[in-house]
Amino acid sequence: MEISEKAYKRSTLIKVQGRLDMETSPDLEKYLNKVFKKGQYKVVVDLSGVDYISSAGLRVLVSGLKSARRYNRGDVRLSSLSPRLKDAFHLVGFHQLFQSFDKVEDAVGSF
Amino acid sequence: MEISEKAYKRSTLIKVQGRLDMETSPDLEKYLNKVFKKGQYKVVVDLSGVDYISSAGLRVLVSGLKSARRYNRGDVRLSSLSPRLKDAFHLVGFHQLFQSFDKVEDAVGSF
Amino acid sequence: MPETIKKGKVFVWEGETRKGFLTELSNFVEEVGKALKVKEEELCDMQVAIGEAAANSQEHSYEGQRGRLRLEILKDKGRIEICVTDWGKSSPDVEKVPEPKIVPDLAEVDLEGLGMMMIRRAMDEVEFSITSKGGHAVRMCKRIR
Amino acid sequence: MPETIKKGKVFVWEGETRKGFLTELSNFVEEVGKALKVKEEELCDMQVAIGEAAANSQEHSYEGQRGRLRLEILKDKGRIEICVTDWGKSSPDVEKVPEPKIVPDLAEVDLEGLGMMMIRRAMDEVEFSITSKGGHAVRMCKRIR
Ligand SMILES: Nc1ncnc2c1ncn2[C@@H]1O[C@H](COP(=O)(O)OP(=O)(O)O)[C@@H](O)[C@H]1O
Ligand SMILES: Nc1ncnc2c1ncn2[C@@H]1O[C@H](COP(=O)(O)OP(=O)(O)O)[C@@H](O)[C@H]1O
Repeated sequence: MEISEKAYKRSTLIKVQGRLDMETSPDLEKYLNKVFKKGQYKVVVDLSGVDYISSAGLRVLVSGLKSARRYNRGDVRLSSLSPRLKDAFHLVGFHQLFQSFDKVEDAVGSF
Repeated sequence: MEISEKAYKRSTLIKVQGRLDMETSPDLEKYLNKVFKKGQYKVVVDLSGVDYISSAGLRVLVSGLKSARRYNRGDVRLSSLSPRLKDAFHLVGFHQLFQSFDKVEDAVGSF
Repeated sequence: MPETIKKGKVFVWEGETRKGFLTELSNFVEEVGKALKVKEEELCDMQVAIGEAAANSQEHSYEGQRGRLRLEILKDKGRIEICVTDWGKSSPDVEKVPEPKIVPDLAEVDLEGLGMMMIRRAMDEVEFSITSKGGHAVRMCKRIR
Repeated sequence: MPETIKKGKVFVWEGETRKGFLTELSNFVEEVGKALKVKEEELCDMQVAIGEAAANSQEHSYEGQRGRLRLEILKDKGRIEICVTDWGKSSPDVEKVPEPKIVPDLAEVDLEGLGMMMIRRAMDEVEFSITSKGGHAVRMCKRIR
Protein backbone atom coordinates (compact mmCIF):
# COMPACT_ATOMS: atom_id res chain seq x y z
CA MET A 1 0.00 0.00 0.00
CA GLU A 2 1.18 3.49 -0.81
CA ILE A 3 0.07 6.69 0.82
CA SER A 4 0.68 10.17 -0.52
CA GLU A 5 -0.39 13.56 0.71
CA LYS A 6 -1.28 16.90 -0.77
CA ALA A 7 -1.93 20.09 1.17
CA TYR A 8 -4.82 22.32 0.25
CA LYS A 9 -5.72 25.67 1.75
CA ARG A 10 -8.45 24.31 3.97
CA SER A 11 -7.80 20.57 4.01
CA THR A 12 -5.32 17.77 3.57
CA LEU A 13 -5.77 15.20 0.83
CA ILE A 14 -4.50 11.69 1.49
CA LYS A 15 -4.38 9.29 -1.43
CA VAL A 16 -4.27 5.59 -0.66
CA GLN A 17 -3.16 3.07 -3.25
CA GLY A 18 -3.59 -0.69 -2.78
CA ARG A 19 -5.54 -2.97 -0.46
CA LEU A 20 -6.74 -1.78 2.94
CA ASP A 21 -6.62 -5.01 4.92
CA MET A 22 -5.37 -6.26 8.28
CA GLU A 23 -1.78 -6.04 7.06
CA THR A 24 -1.83 -2.58 5.56
CA SER A 25 -4.40 -0.71 7.69
CA PRO A 26 -1.98 -0.01 10.57
CA ASP A 27 0.08 2.08 8.14
CA LEU A 28 -2.90 4.24 7.27
CA GLU A 29 -3.68 4.58 10.97
CA LYS A 30 -0.16 5.84 11.69
CA TYR A 31 -0.35 8.20 8.73
CA LEU A 32 -3.67 9.71 9.83
CA ASN A 33 -2.39 10.17 13.38
CA LYS A 34 0.69 11.94 12.03
CA VAL A 35 -1.53 14.34 10.05
CA PHE A 36 -3.75 14.97 13.09
CA LYS A 37 -0.66 15.62 15.25
CA LYS A 38 0.22 18.48 12.91
CA GLY A 39 -3.15 20.01 13.76
CA GLN A 40 -4.70 19.11 10.44
CA TYR A 41 -8.12 17.67 11.17
CA LYS A 42 -9.83 18.43 7.86
CA VAL A 43 -8.91 15.42 5.83
CA VAL A 44 -10.05 13.93 2.54
CA VAL A 45 -9.13 10.31 1.87
CA ASP A 46 -9.03 9.57 -1.86
CA LEU A 47 -9.89 5.88 -2.20
CA SER A 48 -9.85 5.68 -5.99
CA GLY A 49 -6.81 3.40 -5.84
CA VAL A 50 -8.31 1.00 -3.30
CA ASP A 51 -10.31 -1.97 -4.55
CA TYR A 52 -10.58 -3.91 -1.30
CA ILE A 53 -11.27 -2.82 2.25
CA SER A 54 -11.61 -5.20 5.18
CA SER A 55 -13.08 -4.66 8.63
CA ALA A 56 -9.61 -3.57 9.74
CA GLY A 57 -9.57 -0.81 7.11
CA LEU A 58 -13.07 0.32 8.00
CA ARG A 59 -12.09 0.47 11.68
CA VAL A 60 -9.13 2.73 10.93
CA LEU A 61 -11.31 5.11 8.93
CA VAL A 62 -13.94 5.26 11.68
CA SER A 63 -11.37 5.86 14.37
CA GLY A 64 -9.90 8.63 12.21
CA LEU A 65 -13.39 10.07 11.86
CA LYS A 66 -13.84 10.09 15.63
CA SER A 67 -10.52 11.87 16.20
CA ALA A 68 -11.16 14.42 13.48
CA ARG A 69 -14.67 15.30 14.61
CA ARG A 70 -13.78 15.63 18.29
CA TYR A 71 -14.35 19.20 19.55
CA ASN A 72 -15.87 19.91 16.13
CA ARG A 73 -12.39 20.54 14.82
CA GLY A 74 -12.64 18.71 11.53
CA ASP A 75 -13.84 15.71 9.57
CA VAL A 76 -12.64 12.77 7.51
CA ARG A 77 -14.39 12.83 4.13
CA LEU A 78 -14.03 10.24 1.43
CA SER A 79 -13.75 10.49 -2.30
CA SER A 80 -13.83 8.34 -5.42
CA LEU A 81 -15.05 5.03 -4.01
CA SER A 82 -15.16 2.25 -6.59
CA PRO A 83 -18.37 0.19 -6.85
CA ARG A 84 -16.72 -2.56 -4.79
CA LEU A 85 -15.82 -0.18 -2.01
CA LYS A 86 -19.29 1.32 -2.06
CA ASP A 87 -20.67 -2.19 -1.63
CA ALA A 88 -18.43 -2.79 1.38
CA PHE A 89 -19.50 0.49 3.03
CA HIS A 90 -23.17 -0.23 2.37
CA LEU A 91 -22.87 -3.78 3.68
CA VAL A 92 -22.24 -2.40 7.16
CA GLY A 93 -24.08 0.91 6.86
CA PHE A 94 -20.90 3.01 7.06
CA HIS A 95 -21.93 5.12 4.07
CA GLN A 96 -24.11 6.84 6.67
CA LEU A 97 -21.18 7.78 8.85
CA PHE A 98 -19.04 9.43 6.18
CA GLN A 99 -19.55 12.28 3.80
CA SER A 100 -18.48 10.87 0.48
CA PHE A 101 -17.90 12.49 -2.91
CA ASP A 102 -17.46 11.15 -6.43
CA LYS A 103 -14.83 13.74 -7.29
CA VAL A 104 -11.74 14.68 -5.29
CA GLU A 105 -12.27 18.36 -6.12
CA ASP A 106 -15.74 18.29 -4.60
CA ALA A 107 -14.46 16.56 -1.46
CA VAL A 108 -11.60 19.01 -1.02
CA GLY A 109 -13.90 21.93 -1.80
CA SER A 110 -16.47 20.80 0.76
CA PHE A 111 -14.43 22.14 3.70
CA MET B 1 -54.45 3.51 -2.71
CA GLU B 2 -55.65 -0.06 -2.35
CA ILE B 3 -54.69 -2.47 0.39
CA SER B 4 -55.27 -6.20 0.32
CA GLU B 5 -54.35 -8.96 2.74
CA LYS B 6 -53.43 -12.61 2.57
CA ALA B 7 -52.96 -14.90 5.56
CA TYR B 8 -50.03 -17.28 5.70
CA LYS B 9 -49.30 -19.88 8.33
CA ARG B 10 -46.72 -17.78 10.12
CA SER B 11 -47.29 -14.28 8.79
CA THR B 12 -49.69 -11.82 7.22
CA LEU B 13 -49.00 -10.38 3.79
CA ILE B 14 -50.26 -6.87 3.09
CA LYS B 15 -50.14 -5.66 -0.47
CA VAL B 16 -50.24 -1.92 -1.08
CA GLN B 17 -51.12 -0.47 -4.46
CA GLY B 18 -50.67 3.21 -5.28
CA ARG B 19 -48.84 6.18 -3.78
CA LEU B 20 -47.90 6.27 -0.11
CA ASP B 21 -48.11 9.99 0.60
CA MET B 22 -49.57 12.33 3.22
CA GLU B 23 -53.07 11.69 1.89
CA THR B 24 -52.97 7.90 1.71
CA SER B 25 -50.60 6.92 4.53
CA PRO B 26 -53.21 7.24 7.30
CA ASP B 27 -55.16 4.42 5.60
CA LEU B 28 -52.14 2.12 5.78
CA GLU B 29 -51.62 3.09 9.41
CA LYS B 30 -55.22 2.13 10.26
CA TYR B 31 -54.85 -1.11 8.34
CA LEU B 32 -51.65 -2.10 10.13
CA ASN B 33 -53.19 -1.31 13.51
CA LYS B 34 -56.19 -3.50 12.65
CA VAL B 35 -53.87 -6.39 11.81
CA PHE B 36 -51.88 -5.90 15.04
CA LYS B 37 -55.13 -5.78 17.07
CA LYS B 38 -55.89 -9.29 15.82
CA GLY B 39 -52.61 -10.41 17.39
CA GLN B 40 -50.81 -10.69 14.07
CA TYR B 41 -47.41 -9.07 14.49
CA LYS B 42 -45.51 -10.89 11.79
CA VAL B 43 -46.23 -8.81 8.76
CA VAL B 44 -44.83 -8.55 5.26
CA VAL B 45 -45.64 -5.40 3.29
CA ASP B 46 -45.48 -6.02 -0.46
CA LEU B 47 -44.53 -2.68 -2.00
CA SER B 48 -44.31 -3.81 -5.64
CA GLY B 49 -47.33 -1.66 -6.50
CA VAL B 50 -45.96 1.49 -4.86
CA ASP B 51 -43.84 3.86 -6.92
CA TYR B 52 -43.75 6.82 -4.55
CA ILE B 53 -43.32 7.06 -0.81
CA SER B 54 -43.15 10.32 1.12
CA SER B 55 -41.92 11.02 4.64
CA ALA B 56 -45.49 10.37 5.82
CA GLY B 57 -45.40 6.86 4.32
CA LEU B 58 -41.98 6.15 5.80
CA ARG B 59 -43.20 7.28 9.22
CA VAL B 60 -46.15 4.89 9.10
CA LEU B 61 -43.87 1.97 8.22
CA VAL B 62 -41.45 2.81 11.04
CA SER B 63 -44.23 3.18 13.56
CA GLY B 64 -45.57 -0.20 12.41
CA LEU B 65 -42.09 -1.62 12.85
CA LYS B 66 -41.91 -0.32 16.40
CA SER B 67 -45.28 -1.82 17.33
CA ALA B 68 -44.50 -5.16 15.72
CA ARG B 69 -41.09 -5.56 17.34
CA ARG B 70 -42.24 -4.58 20.83
CA TYR B 71 -41.84 -7.48 23.31
CA ASN B 72 -40.11 -9.33 20.47
CA ARG B 73 -43.48 -10.42 19.21
CA GLY B 74 -42.98 -9.84 15.50
CA ASP B 75 -41.59 -7.71 12.71
CA VAL B 76 -42.58 -5.69 9.67
CA ARG B 77 -40.59 -6.90 6.67
CA LEU B 78 -40.72 -5.43 3.20
CA SER B 79 -40.75 -6.98 -0.21
CA SER B 80 -40.41 -6.06 -3.87
CA LEU B 81 -39.24 -2.46 -3.63
CA SER B 82 -38.92 -0.74 -6.99
CA PRO B 83 -35.66 1.12 -7.73
CA ARG B 84 -37.40 4.40 -6.88
CA LEU B 85 -38.54 3.12 -3.53
CA LYS B 86 -35.10 1.73 -2.80
CA ASP B 87 -33.68 5.20 -3.52
CA ALA B 88 -36.11 6.79 -1.09
CA PHE B 89 -35.23 4.31 1.67
CA HIS B 90 -31.51 4.78 1.07
CA LEU B 91 -31.83 8.57 1.03
CA VAL B 92 -32.74 8.50 4.71
CA GLY B 93 -30.94 5.30 5.71
CA PHE B 94 -34.15 3.39 6.42
CA HIS B 95 -32.97 0.35 4.45
CA GLN B 96 -31.00 -0.32 7.63
CA LEU B 97 -34.08 -0.47 9.80
CA PHE B 98 -36.05 -2.96 7.73
CA GLN B 99 -35.41 -6.47 6.54
CA SER B 100 -36.22 -6.33 2.87
CA PHE B 101 -36.60 -9.03 0.22
CA ASP B 102 -36.80 -9.02 -3.56
CA LYS B 103 -39.38 -11.78 -3.65
CA VAL B 104 -42.62 -11.98 -1.67
CA GLU B 105 -42.08 -15.72 -1.11
CA ASP B 106 -38.73 -15.08 0.54
CA ALA B 107 -40.19 -12.37 2.76
CA VAL B 108 -43.12 -14.54 3.83
CA GLY B 109 -40.82 -17.53 4.29
CA SER B 110 -38.42 -15.54 6.47
CA PHE B 111 -40.66 -15.78 9.54
CA MET C 1 -53.99 16.04 -14.92
CA PRO C 2 -53.44 19.65 -16.01
CA GLU C 3 -51.46 20.29 -19.12
CA THR C 4 -47.80 20.99 -18.77
CA ILE C 5 -47.74 24.75 -18.85
CA LYS C 6 -44.58 26.28 -20.20
CA LYS C 7 -43.90 29.99 -19.85
CA GLY C 8 -40.76 30.76 -21.76
CA LYS C 9 -38.23 28.31 -20.37
CA VAL C 10 -40.14 27.77 -17.13
CA PHE C 11 -42.57 24.91 -16.48
CA VAL C 12 -45.33 26.08 -14.15
CA TRP C 13 -48.02 24.25 -12.19
CA GLU C 14 -50.43 26.32 -10.19
CA GLY C 15 -53.38 24.97 -8.27
CA GLU C 16 -55.13 24.36 -4.98
CA THR C 17 -53.91 22.05 -2.23
CA ARG C 18 -57.11 20.03 -2.52
CA LYS C 19 -57.59 16.25 -2.34
CA GLY C 20 -55.44 14.56 -4.98
CA PHE C 21 -53.18 17.55 -5.62
CA LEU C 22 -50.05 15.64 -4.66
CA THR C 23 -50.77 13.06 -7.35
CA GLU C 24 -51.45 15.78 -9.91
CA LEU C 25 -48.24 17.53 -8.98
CA SER C 26 -46.31 14.30 -9.22
CA ASN C 27 -47.66 13.54 -12.69
CA PHE C 28 -46.71 17.06 -13.74
CA VAL C 29 -43.15 16.59 -12.46
CA GLU C 30 -42.93 13.28 -14.32
CA GLU C 31 -43.92 14.99 -17.59
CA VAL C 32 -41.51 17.86 -17.06
CA GLY C 33 -38.72 15.46 -16.18
CA LYS C 34 -39.28 13.59 -19.42
CA ALA C 35 -39.44 16.80 -21.43
CA LEU C 36 -36.16 17.92 -19.88
CA LYS C 37 -34.63 14.47 -20.34
CA VAL C 38 -33.38 14.19 -16.76
CA LYS C 39 -32.09 10.83 -15.60
CA GLU C 40 -34.34 8.42 -13.70
CA GLU C 41 -32.53 8.93 -10.34
CA GLU C 42 -32.62 12.69 -10.74
CA LEU C 43 -36.32 12.60 -11.53
CA CYS C 44 -36.82 10.46 -8.45
CA ASP C 45 -35.02 13.07 -6.29
CA MET C 46 -37.11 15.84 -7.84
CA GLN C 47 -40.29 13.93 -6.99
CA VAL C 48 -39.14 13.45 -3.41
CA ALA C 49 -38.16 17.08 -2.78
CA ILE C 50 -41.17 18.61 -4.52
CA GLY C 51 -43.57 16.19 -2.84
CA GLU C 52 -42.21 17.01 0.61
CA ALA C 53 -42.19 20.77 0.01
CA ALA C 54 -45.78 20.72 -1.28
CA ALA C 55 -46.96 18.53 1.60
CA ASN C 56 -45.39 20.99 4.05
CA SER C 57 -47.20 23.89 2.39
CA GLN C 58 -50.54 22.21 2.89
CA GLU C 59 -49.85 20.78 6.33
CA HIS C 60 -48.05 23.73 7.90
CA SER C 61 -48.57 26.89 5.84
CA TYR C 62 -52.27 26.20 5.27
CA GLU C 63 -52.73 24.07 8.41
CA GLY C 64 -54.39 21.29 6.45
CA GLN C 65 -56.77 23.62 4.63
CA ARG C 66 -56.97 24.48 0.94
CA GLY C 67 -54.66 27.12 -0.39
CA ARG C 68 -52.84 28.18 -3.51
CA LEU C 69 -49.58 26.54 -4.51
CA ARG C 70 -47.18 27.27 -7.33
CA LEU C 71 -44.43 25.06 -8.66
CA GLU C 72 -41.87 26.34 -11.13
CA ILE C 73 -39.23 24.20 -12.79
CA LEU C 74 -36.45 25.57 -14.95
CA LYS C 75 -33.50 23.89 -16.57
CA ASP C 76 -30.44 26.05 -16.82
CA LYS C 77 -27.28 24.43 -18.16
CA GLY C 78 -26.48 21.53 -15.86
CA ARG C 79 -28.98 22.55 -13.21
CA ILE C 80 -32.64 22.04 -12.53
CA GLU C 81 -33.99 24.96 -10.54
CA ILE C 82 -37.20 24.42 -8.65
CA CYS C 83 -39.38 26.81 -6.69
CA VAL C 84 -42.41 25.87 -4.59
CA THR C 85 -44.39 28.87 -3.37
CA ASP C 86 -47.39 29.17 -1.07
CA TRP C 87 -49.24 32.15 0.41
CA GLY C 88 -49.98 30.70 3.83
CA LYS C 89 -49.15 31.50 7.43
CA SER C 90 -45.46 32.18 7.58
CA SER C 91 -43.38 30.63 10.33
CA PRO C 92 -39.87 32.03 10.26
CA ASP C 93 -38.16 29.07 11.95
CA VAL C 94 -38.30 26.60 9.06
CA GLU C 95 -34.54 26.66 8.72
CA LYS C 96 -34.02 25.61 12.33
CA VAL C 97 -35.73 22.21 12.08
CA PRO C 98 -33.31 19.62 13.52
CA GLU C 99 -32.19 16.64 11.45
CA PRO C 100 -33.90 13.49 12.66
CA LYS C 101 -31.66 11.19 14.64
CA ILE C 102 -31.38 8.03 12.62
CA VAL C 103 -27.67 7.44 12.70
CA PRO C 104 -26.27 7.16 16.23
CA ASP C 105 -23.63 9.39 17.73
CA LEU C 106 -20.21 8.29 16.62
CA ALA C 107 -19.09 7.81 20.19
CA GLU C 108 -21.69 5.07 20.49
CA VAL C 109 -20.51 3.17 17.45
CA ASP C 110 -19.00 0.00 18.83
CA LEU C 111 -17.11 -1.98 16.24
CA GLU C 112 -16.53 -5.27 18.04
CA GLY C 113 -17.72 -8.07 15.84
CA LEU C 114 -17.53 -6.02 12.64
CA GLY C 115 -15.70 -8.75 10.73
CA MET C 116 -18.26 -11.37 11.71
CA MET C 117 -21.07 -9.08 10.73
CA MET C 118 -19.51 -8.57 7.30
CA ILE C 119 -19.27 -12.32 6.82
CA ARG C 120 -22.90 -12.85 7.79
CA ARG C 121 -24.15 -10.05 5.60
CA ALA C 122 -22.06 -10.96 2.57
CA MET C 123 -23.14 -14.62 2.64
CA ASP C 124 -26.52 -16.34 2.72
CA GLU C 125 -25.52 -19.07 5.18
CA VAL C 126 -22.62 -19.21 7.62
CA GLU C 127 -21.64 -22.00 9.99
CA PHE C 128 -18.70 -21.96 12.37
CA SER C 129 -17.42 -25.26 13.66
CA ILE C 130 -14.55 -26.73 15.62
CA THR C 131 -12.81 -29.43 13.60
CA SER C 132 -11.98 -32.82 15.08
CA LYS C 133 -8.26 -31.97 14.89
CA GLY C 134 -8.74 -28.73 16.82
CA GLY C 135 -8.90 -25.59 14.74
CA HIS C 136 -11.84 -24.03 12.96
CA ALA C 137 -13.88 -24.41 9.85
CA VAL C 138 -16.04 -21.61 8.58
CA ARG C 139 -18.52 -22.94 6.04
CA MET C 140 -20.32 -20.33 4.00
CA CYS C 141 -22.76 -20.36 1.16
CA LYS C 142 -23.80 -17.71 -1.32
CA ARG C 143 -26.75 -18.15 -3.65
CA ILE C 144 -25.91 -16.82 -7.09
CA ARG C 145 -28.12 -15.69 -9.92
CA MET D 1 0.34 -15.96 -7.05
CA PRO D 2 -0.20 -19.73 -6.87
CA GLU D 3 -1.96 -21.43 -9.70
CA THR D 4 -5.64 -22.08 -9.35
CA ILE D 5 -5.73 -25.65 -8.10
CA LYS D 6 -8.82 -27.58 -9.05
CA LYS D 7 -9.52 -30.96 -7.47
CA GLY D 8 -12.56 -32.39 -9.19
CA LYS D 9 -15.15 -29.66 -8.93
CA VAL D 10 -13.48 -28.00 -5.95
CA PHE D 11 -11.08 -25.06 -6.16
CA VAL D 12 -8.50 -25.28 -3.39
CA TRP D 13 -5.95 -22.83 -2.02
CA GLU D 14 -3.70 -24.02 0.75
CA GLY D 15 -0.89 -22.04 2.27
CA GLU D 16 0.65 -20.31 5.24
CA THR D 17 -0.74 -17.21 6.93
CA ARG D 18 2.49 -15.37 6.15
CA LYS D 19 2.96 -11.77 5.05
CA GLY D 20 1.05 -11.11 1.84
CA PHE D 21 -1.18 -14.18 2.13
CA LEU D 22 -4.36 -12.09 2.16
CA THR D 23 -3.44 -10.61 -1.22
CA GLU D 24 -2.61 -14.05 -2.62
CA LEU D 25 -5.89 -15.41 -1.37
CA SER D 26 -7.76 -12.49 -2.84
CA ASN D 27 -6.17 -12.98 -6.25
CA PHE D 28 -7.07 -16.67 -6.06
CA VAL D 29 -10.71 -15.82 -5.28
CA GLU D 30 -10.76 -13.38 -8.20
CA GLU D 31 -9.57 -16.12 -10.57
CA VAL D 32 -12.04 -18.66 -9.25
CA GLY D 33 -14.86 -16.16 -9.45
CA LYS D 34 -14.05 -15.54 -13.10
CA ALA D 35 -13.78 -19.26 -13.84
CA LEU D 36 -17.19 -19.80 -12.23
CA LYS D 37 -18.63 -16.75 -13.98
CA VAL D 38 -20.13 -15.25 -10.82
CA LYS D 39 -21.47 -11.71 -11.00
CA GLU D 40 -19.34 -8.77 -9.91
CA GLU D 41 -21.38 -8.09 -6.73
CA GLU D 42 -21.29 -11.74 -5.77
CA LEU D 43 -17.54 -11.87 -6.27
CA CYS D 44 -17.24 -8.78 -4.11
CA ASP D 45 -19.22 -10.49 -1.32
CA MET D 46 -17.05 -13.60 -1.64
CA GLN D 47 -13.91 -11.47 -1.30
CA VAL D 48 -15.31 -9.78 1.79
CA ALA D 49 -16.36 -12.98 3.59
CA ILE D 50 -13.25 -14.98 2.71
CA GLY D 51 -10.96 -12.07 3.59
CA GLU D 52 -12.57 -11.66 7.00
CA ALA D 53 -12.56 -15.40 7.76
CA ALA D 54 -8.89 -15.73 6.78
CA ALA D 55 -7.91 -12.66 8.79
CA ASN D 56 -9.68 -14.14 11.83
CA SER D 57 -7.78 -17.40 11.42
CA GLN D 58 -4.48 -15.60 11.54
CA GLU D 59 -5.39 -13.07 14.20
CA HIS D 60 -7.31 -15.31 16.57
CA SER D 61 -6.67 -19.00 15.80
CA TYR D 62 -2.93 -18.50 15.26
CA GLU D 63 -2.68 -15.40 17.49
CA GLY D 64 -0.88 -13.44 14.78
CA GLN D 65 1.63 -16.22 14.07
CA ARG D 66 2.07 -18.31 10.95
CA GLY D 67 -0.18 -21.30 10.47
CA ARG D 68 -1.77 -23.40 7.79
CA LEU D 69 -4.94 -22.26 6.07
CA ARG D 70 -7.14 -23.99 3.51
CA LEU D 71 -9.78 -22.40 1.34
CA GLU D 72 -12.17 -24.52 -0.72
CA ILE D 73 -14.67 -23.15 -3.20
CA LEU D 74 -17.29 -25.23 -4.94
CA LYS D 75 -20.13 -24.27 -7.24
CA ASP D 76 -23.18 -26.44 -6.92
CA LYS D 77 -26.22 -25.46 -8.98
CA GLY D 78 -27.17 -21.95 -7.89
CA ARG D 79 -24.86 -21.89 -4.87
CA ILE D 80 -21.25 -21.12 -4.17
CA GLU D 81 -20.06 -23.15 -1.19
CA ILE D 82 -16.98 -21.92 0.62
CA CYS D 83 -14.97 -23.45 3.43
CA VAL D 84 -12.09 -21.77 5.27
CA THR D 85 -10.22 -24.14 7.60
CA ASP D 86 -7.40 -23.57 10.06
CA TRP D 87 -5.69 -25.80 12.60
CA GLY D 88 -5.16 -23.23 15.33
CA LYS D 89 -6.25 -22.77 18.91
CA SER D 90 -9.97 -23.39 19.01
CA SER D 91 -12.24 -21.02 20.88
CA PRO D 92 -15.73 -22.40 21.07
CA ASP D 93 -17.54 -19.08 21.52
CA VAL D 94 -17.15 -17.77 17.98
CA GLU D 95 -20.89 -17.97 17.40
CA LYS D 96 -21.67 -15.74 20.36
CA VAL D 97 -19.91 -12.63 19.06
CA PRO D 98 -22.38 -9.73 19.33
CA GLU D 99 -23.36 -7.67 16.28
CA PRO D 100 -21.72 -4.27 16.44
CA LYS D 101 -24.07 -1.47 17.29
CA ILE D 102 -24.16 0.75 14.26
CA VAL D 103 -27.85 1.27 13.81
CA PRO D 104 -29.54 2.76 16.88
CA ASP D 105 -32.33 1.16 18.84
CA LEU D 106 -35.64 1.78 17.15
CA ALA D 107 -37.01 3.48 20.23
CA GLU D 108 -34.38 6.16 19.74
CA VAL D 109 -35.30 6.86 16.16
CA ASP D 110 -36.84 10.30 16.20
CA LEU D 111 -38.50 11.23 12.96
CA GLU D 112 -39.12 14.94 13.45
CA GLY D 113 -37.74 16.81 10.48
CA LEU D 114 -37.74 13.76 8.20
CA GLY D 115 -39.41 15.62 5.34
CA MET D 116 -36.86 18.44 5.52
CA MET D 117 -34.02 15.96 5.60
CA MET D 118 -35.35 14.29 2.47
CA ILE D 119 -35.50 17.63 0.68
CA ARG D 120 -31.93 18.50 1.68
CA ARG D 121 -30.57 15.10 0.69
CA ALA D 122 -32.45 14.89 -2.62
CA MET D 123 -31.31 18.35 -3.74
CA ASP D 124 -27.91 20.02 -4.05
CA GLU D 125 -29.03 23.42 -2.78
CA VAL D 126 -32.09 24.40 -0.76
CA GLU D 127 -33.19 27.81 0.40
CA PHE D 128 -36.28 28.58 2.45
CA SER D 129 -37.61 32.11 2.42
CA ILE D 130 -40.58 34.15 3.53
CA THR D 131 -42.13 35.96 0.59
CA SER D 132 -43.00 39.65 0.77
CA LYS D 133 -46.72 38.76 0.63
CA GLY D 134 -46.42 36.36 3.60
CA GLY D 135 -46.18 32.72 2.72
CA HIS D 136 -43.14 30.66 1.80
CA ALA D 137 -40.90 29.95 -1.10
CA VAL D 138 -38.69 26.90 -1.15
CA ARG D 139 -36.01 27.30 -3.81
CA MET D 140 -34.11 24.15 -4.67
CA CYS D 141 -31.49 23.21 -7.17
CA LYS D 142 -30.35 19.86 -8.50
CA ARG D 143 -27.23 19.47 -10.62
CA ILE D 144 -27.85 17.03 -13.42
CA ARG D 145 -25.50 14.97 -15.51
N1 LIG E 1 -10.88 -17.99 14.05
C1 LIG E 1 -11.21 -17.54 15.26
N2 LIG E 1 -10.72 -18.10 16.36
C2 LIG E 1 -11.04 -17.66 17.58
N3 LIG E 1 -11.85 -16.62 17.81
C3 LIG E 1 -12.35 -15.98 16.77
C4 LIG E 1 -12.07 -16.41 15.43
N4 LIG E 1 -12.73 -15.59 14.62
C5 LIG E 1 -13.38 -14.69 15.39
N5 LIG E 1 -13.17 -14.93 16.69
C6 LIG E 1 -13.74 -14.17 17.82
O1 LIG E 1 -14.77 -13.32 17.32
C7 LIG E 1 -14.52 -11.95 17.67
C8 LIG E 1 -15.05 -11.01 16.61
O2 LIG E 1 -14.36 -11.21 15.41
P1 LIG E 1 -14.40 -10.07 14.31
O3 LIG E 1 -15.81 -9.68 14.09
O4 LIG E 1 -13.68 -10.55 13.12
O5 LIG E 1 -13.67 -8.86 14.97
P2 LIG E 1 -12.16 -8.75 15.47
O6 LIG E 1 -11.46 -9.95 14.95
O7 LIG E 1 -11.66 -7.51 14.87
O8 LIG E 1 -12.26 -8.67 16.96
C9 LIG E 1 -13.02 -11.88 17.87
O9 LIG E 1 -12.66 -10.83 18.74
C10 LIG E 1 -12.71 -13.27 18.47
O10 LIG E 1 -12.94 -13.26 19.85
N1 LIG F 1 -44.26 25.43 4.86
C1 LIG F 1 -44.01 25.42 6.21
N2 LIG F 1 -44.57 26.35 7.00
C2 LIG F 1 -44.34 26.35 8.32
N3 LIG F 1 -43.58 25.46 8.95
C3 LIG F 1 -43.01 24.51 8.23
C4 LIG F 1 -43.19 24.44 6.82
N4 LIG F 1 -42.49 23.37 6.37
C5 LIG F 1 -41.91 22.81 7.45
N5 LIG F 1 -42.21 23.48 8.57
C6 LIG F 1 -41.75 23.16 9.94
O1 LIG F 1 -40.70 22.20 9.85
C7 LIG F 1 -41.00 21.05 10.62
C8 LIG F 1 -40.42 19.79 9.99
O2 LIG F 1 -40.97 19.55 8.73
P1 LIG F 1 -40.90 18.10 8.12
O3 LIG F 1 -39.49 17.68 8.15
O4 LIG F 1 -41.54 18.12 6.79
O5 LIG F 1 -41.69 17.18 9.12
P2 LIG F 1 -43.24 17.26 9.52
O6 LIG F 1 -43.90 18.17 8.55
O7 LIG F 1 -43.71 15.87 9.34
O8 LIG F 1 -43.23 17.71 10.94
C9 LIG F 1 -42.50 21.04 10.72
O9 LIG F 1 -42.94 20.34 11.86
C10 LIG F 1 -42.82 22.52 10.77
O10 LIG F 1 -42.69 23.00 12.09
